[in-house]
Amino acid sequence: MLFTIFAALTVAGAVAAISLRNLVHSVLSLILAFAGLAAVYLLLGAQFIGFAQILVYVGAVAILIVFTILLTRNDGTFGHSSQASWNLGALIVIAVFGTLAWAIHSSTALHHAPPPQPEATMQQIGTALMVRFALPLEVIGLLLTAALIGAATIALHEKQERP
Amino acid sequence: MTPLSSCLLLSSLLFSVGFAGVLMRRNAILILIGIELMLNAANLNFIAFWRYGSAPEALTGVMFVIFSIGVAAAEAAVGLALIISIYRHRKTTQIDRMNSMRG
Amino acid sequence: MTALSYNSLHHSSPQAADQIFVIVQHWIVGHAPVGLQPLLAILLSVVAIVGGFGLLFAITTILERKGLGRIQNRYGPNRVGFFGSLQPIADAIKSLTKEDIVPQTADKLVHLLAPILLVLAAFSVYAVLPVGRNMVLVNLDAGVLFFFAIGSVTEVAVFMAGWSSRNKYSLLGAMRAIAQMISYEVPLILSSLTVIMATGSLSTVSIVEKQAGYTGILPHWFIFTPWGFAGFVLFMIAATAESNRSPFDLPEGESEIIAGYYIEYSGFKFALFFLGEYLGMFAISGLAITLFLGGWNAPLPFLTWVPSYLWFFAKLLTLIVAFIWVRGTLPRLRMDQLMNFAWKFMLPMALLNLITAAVWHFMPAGPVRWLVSIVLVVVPYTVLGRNQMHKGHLEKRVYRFAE
Amino acid sequence: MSTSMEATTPAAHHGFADATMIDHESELLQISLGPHHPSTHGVFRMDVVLDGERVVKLKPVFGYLHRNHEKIAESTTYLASIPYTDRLDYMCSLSNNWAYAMSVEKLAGLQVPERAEYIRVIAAELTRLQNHASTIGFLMQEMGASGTPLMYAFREREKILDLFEALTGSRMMCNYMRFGGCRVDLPAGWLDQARKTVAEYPRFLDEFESLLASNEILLARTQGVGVLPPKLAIQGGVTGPILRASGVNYDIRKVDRYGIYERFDFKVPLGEHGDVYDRYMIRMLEMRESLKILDQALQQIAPGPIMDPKAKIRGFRPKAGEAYGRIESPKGELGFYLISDGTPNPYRYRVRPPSLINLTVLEDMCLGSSLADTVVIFGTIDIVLGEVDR
Amino acid sequence: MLGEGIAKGLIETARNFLGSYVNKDRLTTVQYPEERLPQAEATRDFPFLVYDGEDWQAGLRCVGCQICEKECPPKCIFIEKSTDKKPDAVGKPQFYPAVFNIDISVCMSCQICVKVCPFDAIKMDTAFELSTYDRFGGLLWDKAKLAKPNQHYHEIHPTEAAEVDGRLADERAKADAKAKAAAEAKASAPPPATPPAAPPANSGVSSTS
Repeated sequence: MLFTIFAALTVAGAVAAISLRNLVHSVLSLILAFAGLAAVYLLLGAQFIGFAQILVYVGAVAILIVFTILLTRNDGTFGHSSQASWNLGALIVIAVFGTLAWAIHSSTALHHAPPPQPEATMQQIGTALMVRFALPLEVIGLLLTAALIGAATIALHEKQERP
Repeated sequence: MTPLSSCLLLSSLLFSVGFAGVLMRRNAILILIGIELMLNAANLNFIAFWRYGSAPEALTGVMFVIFSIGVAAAEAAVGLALIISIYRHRKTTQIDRMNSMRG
Repeated sequence: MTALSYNSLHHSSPQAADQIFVIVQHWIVGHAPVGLQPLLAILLSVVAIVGGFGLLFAITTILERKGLGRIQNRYGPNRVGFFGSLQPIADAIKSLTKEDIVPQTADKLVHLLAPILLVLAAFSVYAVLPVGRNMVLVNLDAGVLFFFAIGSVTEVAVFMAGWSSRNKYSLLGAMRAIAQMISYEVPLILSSLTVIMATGSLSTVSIVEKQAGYTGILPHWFIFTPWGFAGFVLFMIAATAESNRSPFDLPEGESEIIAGYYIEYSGFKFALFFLGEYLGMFAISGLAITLFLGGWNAPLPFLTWVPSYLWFFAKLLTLIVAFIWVRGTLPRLRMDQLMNFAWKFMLPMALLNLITAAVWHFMPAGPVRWLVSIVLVVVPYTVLGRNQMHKGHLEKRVYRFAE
Repeated sequence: MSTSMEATTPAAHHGFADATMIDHESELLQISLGPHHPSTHGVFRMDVVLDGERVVKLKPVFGYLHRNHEKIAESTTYLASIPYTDRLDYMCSLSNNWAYAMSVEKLAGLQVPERAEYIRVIAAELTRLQNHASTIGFLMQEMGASGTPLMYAFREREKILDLFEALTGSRMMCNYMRFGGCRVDLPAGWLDQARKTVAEYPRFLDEFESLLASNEILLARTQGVGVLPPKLAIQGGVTGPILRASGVNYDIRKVDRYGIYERFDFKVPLGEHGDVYDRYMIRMLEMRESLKILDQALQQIAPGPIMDPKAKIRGFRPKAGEAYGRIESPKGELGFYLISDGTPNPYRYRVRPPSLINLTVLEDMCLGSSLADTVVIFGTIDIVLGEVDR
Repeated sequence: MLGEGIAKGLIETARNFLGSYVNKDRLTTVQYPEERLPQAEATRDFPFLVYDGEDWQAGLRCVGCQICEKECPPKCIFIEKSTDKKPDAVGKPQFYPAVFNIDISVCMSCQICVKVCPFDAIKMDTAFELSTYDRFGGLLWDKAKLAKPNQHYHEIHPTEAAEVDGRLADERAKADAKAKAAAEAKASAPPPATPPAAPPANSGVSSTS
């Protein structure tokens, strides 16, 4: 029952995020979608992922998008693309969703009873990260620093060039 | 309608909504929002299969989501920086006008 | 999320006074129908938290105004009630009766949602704070992470407030607030990381339990270790910035941009913003107490008979007094200095603090360990401090006199 | 910076509606600081054009407090203008009186007796103390120290204002100097009270010193901010503590040696960098010098007449001619230029307002600094709108 | 060392905080309506008309010479002279002001009217809580509202009042003596025969009045 509420919330947020005219409103509904998703994760028992989702997406990525919106003055001619491509896009999306739904419905792997709630304590995640996933941890650290410096230089570089 | 299939249904719905966003909107920022939604849909799949899948104590699903969140955040940051720098030159965020390769 | 687990309460605990609230709650819950019992337990705890910290908010407003007054050689409010004690009630009534003006061009829905989201986030952070022994709403395994996750939601609320009131100053204030919060969240999390490394767990209750016990008269609090003290100082500086208090109260720099992001709010919504800010301050000092000052543990061995929650609130009050004291003394930092300080002083110090904590953890106990850690803390402090000060060659100047 | 937005009058930009009002052609944000703004020392407006946080253009707009003082003075007698001079720089009315009285004495050739000269020096130096104290208090307020330094400064200022009330009858609107001396002699016990206040004052300066002078945040906020090069200061006609903070040695008490200032030995502090911190410290050091003058004056004062016998209260007609009397008021060189045509009313009555002239260099100091700095730099110029607008 | 100056500043405010409970100098504010700061003796607020004796109509010192009206910088005094005369304190018949209005809202309490008044008729009061609801009628004070007894003058400015009374007493004494001498001269002119007896009685009379 709780799951359906959060699922509905998430989908509503997502649909609103891509359909609202005002950019800032769409970002706020995107935040709603992320929060709904975090709640679903908590329901599924992955506490760490739920909180990480809020911390990363709601706390940082959404604010980044908002800053970008405010920095780039949209000059008013935004909105839906021409009517034709709108229908075409809708058609493709429905096709994609149809195939996925059919695949889920007919696959046989899902029919056995749900196993008991698995344990994902911080202790286990910590050790798993340090032991089995040590290499990916180092790589992700490297990647994040590279992305950070890259993003900063791209945005900052432009600043100095102004007269 | 087992819980696993409902999760998968939700994530596929999210994925298609994100995909629709990418296809139908002309504003670069909204395309990024669409991509974020698609990434989140994928994360939801991982957690669903970790929860209802065969060997949950291996924590592979959870680990994968952690790294995917990290990558997604990095990608969002770089994407937004690109949008800002393009806006500085073209004074627009409409992707249709970003077709010329000149500097 | 099971609420207060009943089986954890063993009636054999000597201090009945210490567990008074827990016993009362069980007695009430006992009367409810079985089906509703978990819900009622949670409800009782929530009411207790909202009531308790709401009262603390009232006490702090009067404490702040009288304290600032006394620092400035004047009385502070003493007209309403005995020595001004009923002043918070008068403020509450005033804010309720004041007309709630919403600017015509404002974005009505977002304008309304912002203060509600802010207060919601501020209150929900208290779920993980262990106010006393067995008195935490929910003992989350990843408690500290929960705290920082919900804490970052306030940035969204601040943006919504700043943007929706469609006012030049509020937008400027919101931008400043968000930039400040983000850049001080990093040292905040890093300085709390040292404690998490030392205790090996993210759950606030186990962090406090690790700080129980005394050697001689010195309690095992983390503040009494070199890395703990440095972590505490960094944490408090970042906490002041996170809750927009005194030297970092740039977003509502009255003398520059009038009142920052809540300039277009009046009446009860304005009061909500203040409630949100003060609750943020209590929450972050609560976390500082949990991480560094030994939560509900008594400072001296022979004082353990005092109920645990009294210790928590006593430490909270001392931290609040410290906030007020700092507010009464220091001028405000400028925006770029604030950023500069965060990224060039706080971040390196926090990272180095991680190393000192690691060294402390692996070296055998003894004076050598103390010496090495102290050196590891003091040397970077002086080096970074001198670089911070002498970059703009800031020092007291000597003046010549013409005849 | 060649912005496409020409410097039309702010009113032309009146039609802003959208909150994120960034000019469409460029990234500039136009804000008007004042006249209804908490830190503009009275009704004063600054039209600031911001590029992000940096100030690109700043236009001071004043005149809100213009009371036509100089034209009114032409239609009233010399004596009737004295109470109006209190309202010029309402923070230091005794210095204004002295400047006006001195120029009229030059016009009419009156000779001020010894005791009156001592009383004038004591009054002027006490005015300088309380003016500098409140200026620094307001400056700290603008930097965000929520009222504490201001309250300490006002606690000391109150003691001096009580001295003024006992001597002249009113705290701020003293109306005490007359042509050829002072209106009333020192009441009994006033000198000991003055000596006690002057003896206690250094404790306040030391307290201020330890509270703020080495405070890292203050150093960071003030050093190197709003630098006024000496050459620009001289060209701009700037006078007073601001000029001396830029290193130019020009103090009218030493240059003109008016009154009996040459009897007291005191020094003139000079700054090197000419930034906000120098202006703050110069005022602190000037207060210590004033204390030295006060100590010597309070010892040397001797009983005697306080009014030149030749001076007449009514029917005062100075002979035709012109005179320019100037003194070192706490803000700078305050001068009165009078042209008399033999009638009881002055033919032309002109005030040289140090605040207005110091204001002309505001934009040069603020260019390139942030909004927060603009407010602080404006605070160090220490202007009083009564004197700017007259 | 970073933070050293800030620590000194914090100690300073702590000293003020604790000091405010200990010594008076650290807590200078006064609870206004209940406690009031003592006013200096020379304080001046708004002028009032002095009258001697009980009946303010007769005892009013002002003779309506309108010097203060001319000298007042903001021109806030308005006087209409009376047509008939009444004997003043010295006995000489003088005019008196039929109408004497001062517009308190215009007056800036500069005390020039007190300085130029040859008859010490107008002095400065020390009352400052004069707020009224009506800006025009309430603040335009007529003769009745302005007149206050000499005792009141002694209460608010004791030394100044004593000195003024002393001067007035001498004037009155001189005037009496002169009047006596004039009366004496007039009396002795027609009957030249009785010159010697007059002078001694003369001096006795003047000292008693």
